[in-house]
Amino acid sequence: MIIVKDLSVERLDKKIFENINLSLTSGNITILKGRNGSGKTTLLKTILNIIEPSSGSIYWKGKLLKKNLYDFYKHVTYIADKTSSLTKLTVKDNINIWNKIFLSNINNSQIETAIKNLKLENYLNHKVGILSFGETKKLEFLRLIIENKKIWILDEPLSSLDEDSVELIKQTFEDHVAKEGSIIFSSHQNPGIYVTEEINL
Amino acid sequence: MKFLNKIIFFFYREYKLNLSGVQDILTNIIFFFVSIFIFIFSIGPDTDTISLIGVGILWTLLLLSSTLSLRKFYQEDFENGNLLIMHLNGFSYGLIAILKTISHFIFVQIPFLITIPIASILLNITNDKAFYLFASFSIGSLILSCLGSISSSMNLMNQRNFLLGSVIVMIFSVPVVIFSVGLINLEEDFNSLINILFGILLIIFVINPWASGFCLKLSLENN
Amino acid sequence: MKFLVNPNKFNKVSNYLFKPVLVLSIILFSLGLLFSFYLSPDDYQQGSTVRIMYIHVPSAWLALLTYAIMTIYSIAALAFRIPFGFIINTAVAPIGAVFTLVCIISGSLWGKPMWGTWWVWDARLTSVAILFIVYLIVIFINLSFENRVIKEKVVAIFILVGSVNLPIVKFSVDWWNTLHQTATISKLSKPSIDPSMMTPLIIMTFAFMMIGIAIAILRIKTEIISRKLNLS
Amino acid sequence: MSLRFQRLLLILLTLVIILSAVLLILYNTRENVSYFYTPSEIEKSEIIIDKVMRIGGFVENDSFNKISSSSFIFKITDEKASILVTFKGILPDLFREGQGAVIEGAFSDSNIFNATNVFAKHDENYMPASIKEDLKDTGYWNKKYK
Repeated sequence: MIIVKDLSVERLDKKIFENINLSLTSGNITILKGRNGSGKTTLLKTILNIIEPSSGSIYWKGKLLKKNLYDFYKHVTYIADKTSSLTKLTVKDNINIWNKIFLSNINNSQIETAIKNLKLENYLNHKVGILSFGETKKLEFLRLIIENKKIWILDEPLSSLDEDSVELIKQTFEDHVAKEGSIIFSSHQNPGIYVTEEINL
Repeated sequence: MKFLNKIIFFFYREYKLNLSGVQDILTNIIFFFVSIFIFIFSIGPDTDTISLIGVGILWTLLLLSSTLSLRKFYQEDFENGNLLIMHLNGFSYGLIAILKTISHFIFVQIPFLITIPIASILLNITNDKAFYLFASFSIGSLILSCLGSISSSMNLMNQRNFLLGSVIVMIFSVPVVIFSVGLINLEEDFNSLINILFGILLIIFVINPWASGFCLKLSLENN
Repeated sequence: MKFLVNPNKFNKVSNYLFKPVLVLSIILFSLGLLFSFYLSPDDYQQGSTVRIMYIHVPSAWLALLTYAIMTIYSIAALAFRIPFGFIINTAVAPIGAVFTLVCIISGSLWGKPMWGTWWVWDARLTSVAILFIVYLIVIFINLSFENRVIKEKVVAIFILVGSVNLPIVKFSVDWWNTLHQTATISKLSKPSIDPSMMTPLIIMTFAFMMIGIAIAILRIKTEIISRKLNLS
Repeated sequence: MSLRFQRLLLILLTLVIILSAVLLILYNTRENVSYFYTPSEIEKSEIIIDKVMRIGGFVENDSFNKISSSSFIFKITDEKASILVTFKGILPDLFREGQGAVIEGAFSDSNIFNATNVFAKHDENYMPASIKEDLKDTGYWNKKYK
């Protein structure tokens, strides 16, 4: 579905990466590997059309991504390396807001099982601000499930998670791929997750 | 229909956010009132002088106190990545700017509007003048929200000198203040002055999504 | 005319241009001072004070012209992706600010004896004061961002938003009643100034323009070099 | 509708709104944003005593009288109406009969304006002093150059 051709990005006349080729079809998991500062986040943001590439092009369903942007956005979720949940509100409020603003077509029981799976049910009435970093990270994954989109673009999803949670994420990935979804994620370590394509930056 | 729902839930989100941070808004209003007290005490007990310059004081203080909350305008949503997520969910940058401006107007400026009657009693402003002040500030505050949107989106990536944002708002609000205070002092030309304010509002309201949208895009791109 | 949009061409052309412009500006400026102080007559009403006009009017024109140039280059830079526009914006903003300051100071020096006051808040004077502050904000934005890419674009957007002030400055005296007199020289009508006073005015305008260009060339070249070295 | 077309439409809409707003503003500011009012405007409207305002016009010929060294009485006119003005203080250099002036003050009763400040308003004409003498001598001195 997504095809990236000869993508290069320059910022402040400094080359960040050059001639990246990648293609993502349904049921694929692609991993981006590289050191800190090798441009993993930049590449993900370029695929999302947030950053403009200096050369190269990205296609979505055979058309140029730029001309088909809002259709693309209907199918994509992005998780940044920071938490997007609102720290002043409770976990419940956050879930509620996501559920409404993303016009999610997921029903309540599905959300509840997801909450249980992520072991967040004890924190529902806590403010997000007092949760630990790992827990807010898990909350981010809840957003992923609520948004219920086909393509997941994840920036460092596995950092600062314990082994149980990583196991859980692996399970979530496999479920998603089984449902013809596709995933791109970046990681600076070896995650031990089955991937179909590996790109080294 | 789906689109409308999204917008309604955007405001629901803003409402929740502002409710949880209601002490910030109240602090703004307390700042406003405390500065009124200070003005009254620094001028002295002469009520005639106070009522003569009261309108000017009120406008200045309204302007200053509403620029206090500029820092919150986009900064939080920008830093925790919510702007980006909203954009990825089909809100174009310009639309985000418009919605944020309206929500700033509702949740930050309208509390000030409500307090104007009380403030005008404190400053010995006559009833009809207070009415004109109310009318002028209800348009003027929407203009201030638009200006605030532009200047705070410009200064998203400016870590060094955030006061610049307030200066930008204040220099462009000079004509707004001129016409608003004119409106309060020249009661007979009410219609034409309201029209002028309305014209300024129209211009800034249509420039806002372009300018703020561009700056939001720019900041997200370089974050 | 490619040197107006291409930094490399600009460098080459300005190498040829700089010395003639400098010499010309010195000649014109001394000629202009000579004319305005010795070879032009006293005004029938203002007497000797009219000579302030030979500083005031050119600097006012050039303050507006500089902002207009910045506006045009901002549009070019944002809409047509000509990065040279950003270089120009950064380089000429202080020049415009200085011209505006000279205009304001000389104006109030003239205003005290003639009008009877240093400063009034009429439409023309207020809008020029705003123009000066807008120039200052442009300079401050240039100083306070760390990321160059975002800085230059924010500056360009701000210049475009601030350009609404430009027609207000120019036409304020025609649209509204102001203490400031209306324009003496406009294209549509015969100028209401005597040729013997017009000459020093024109010479001074060109002298100011040449000084401005000479400084601008230096500043633009510095800006180009510092960008090449990634200093800013 | 493609994105590009939508964008173009939005730009056009923006420009139309801006244009109409500018026209709205200009139409309404024509009378309002005045640094001063002319005597005929004041004559038409109601005179409010003790309200501070500014009046601009010409000093009427043969109306200037010196009461004492720092107290003056004169008339401000725009050739349709004129207003009697009293002033205590120092007059600017350019102030003379037939010359434009802006005065600041308030009406002390319905026909006497008490000025607190007097500004001379200069017109856009510049002319050497010698030429004015020539013009006066030959009789070509017309009112346009007042």
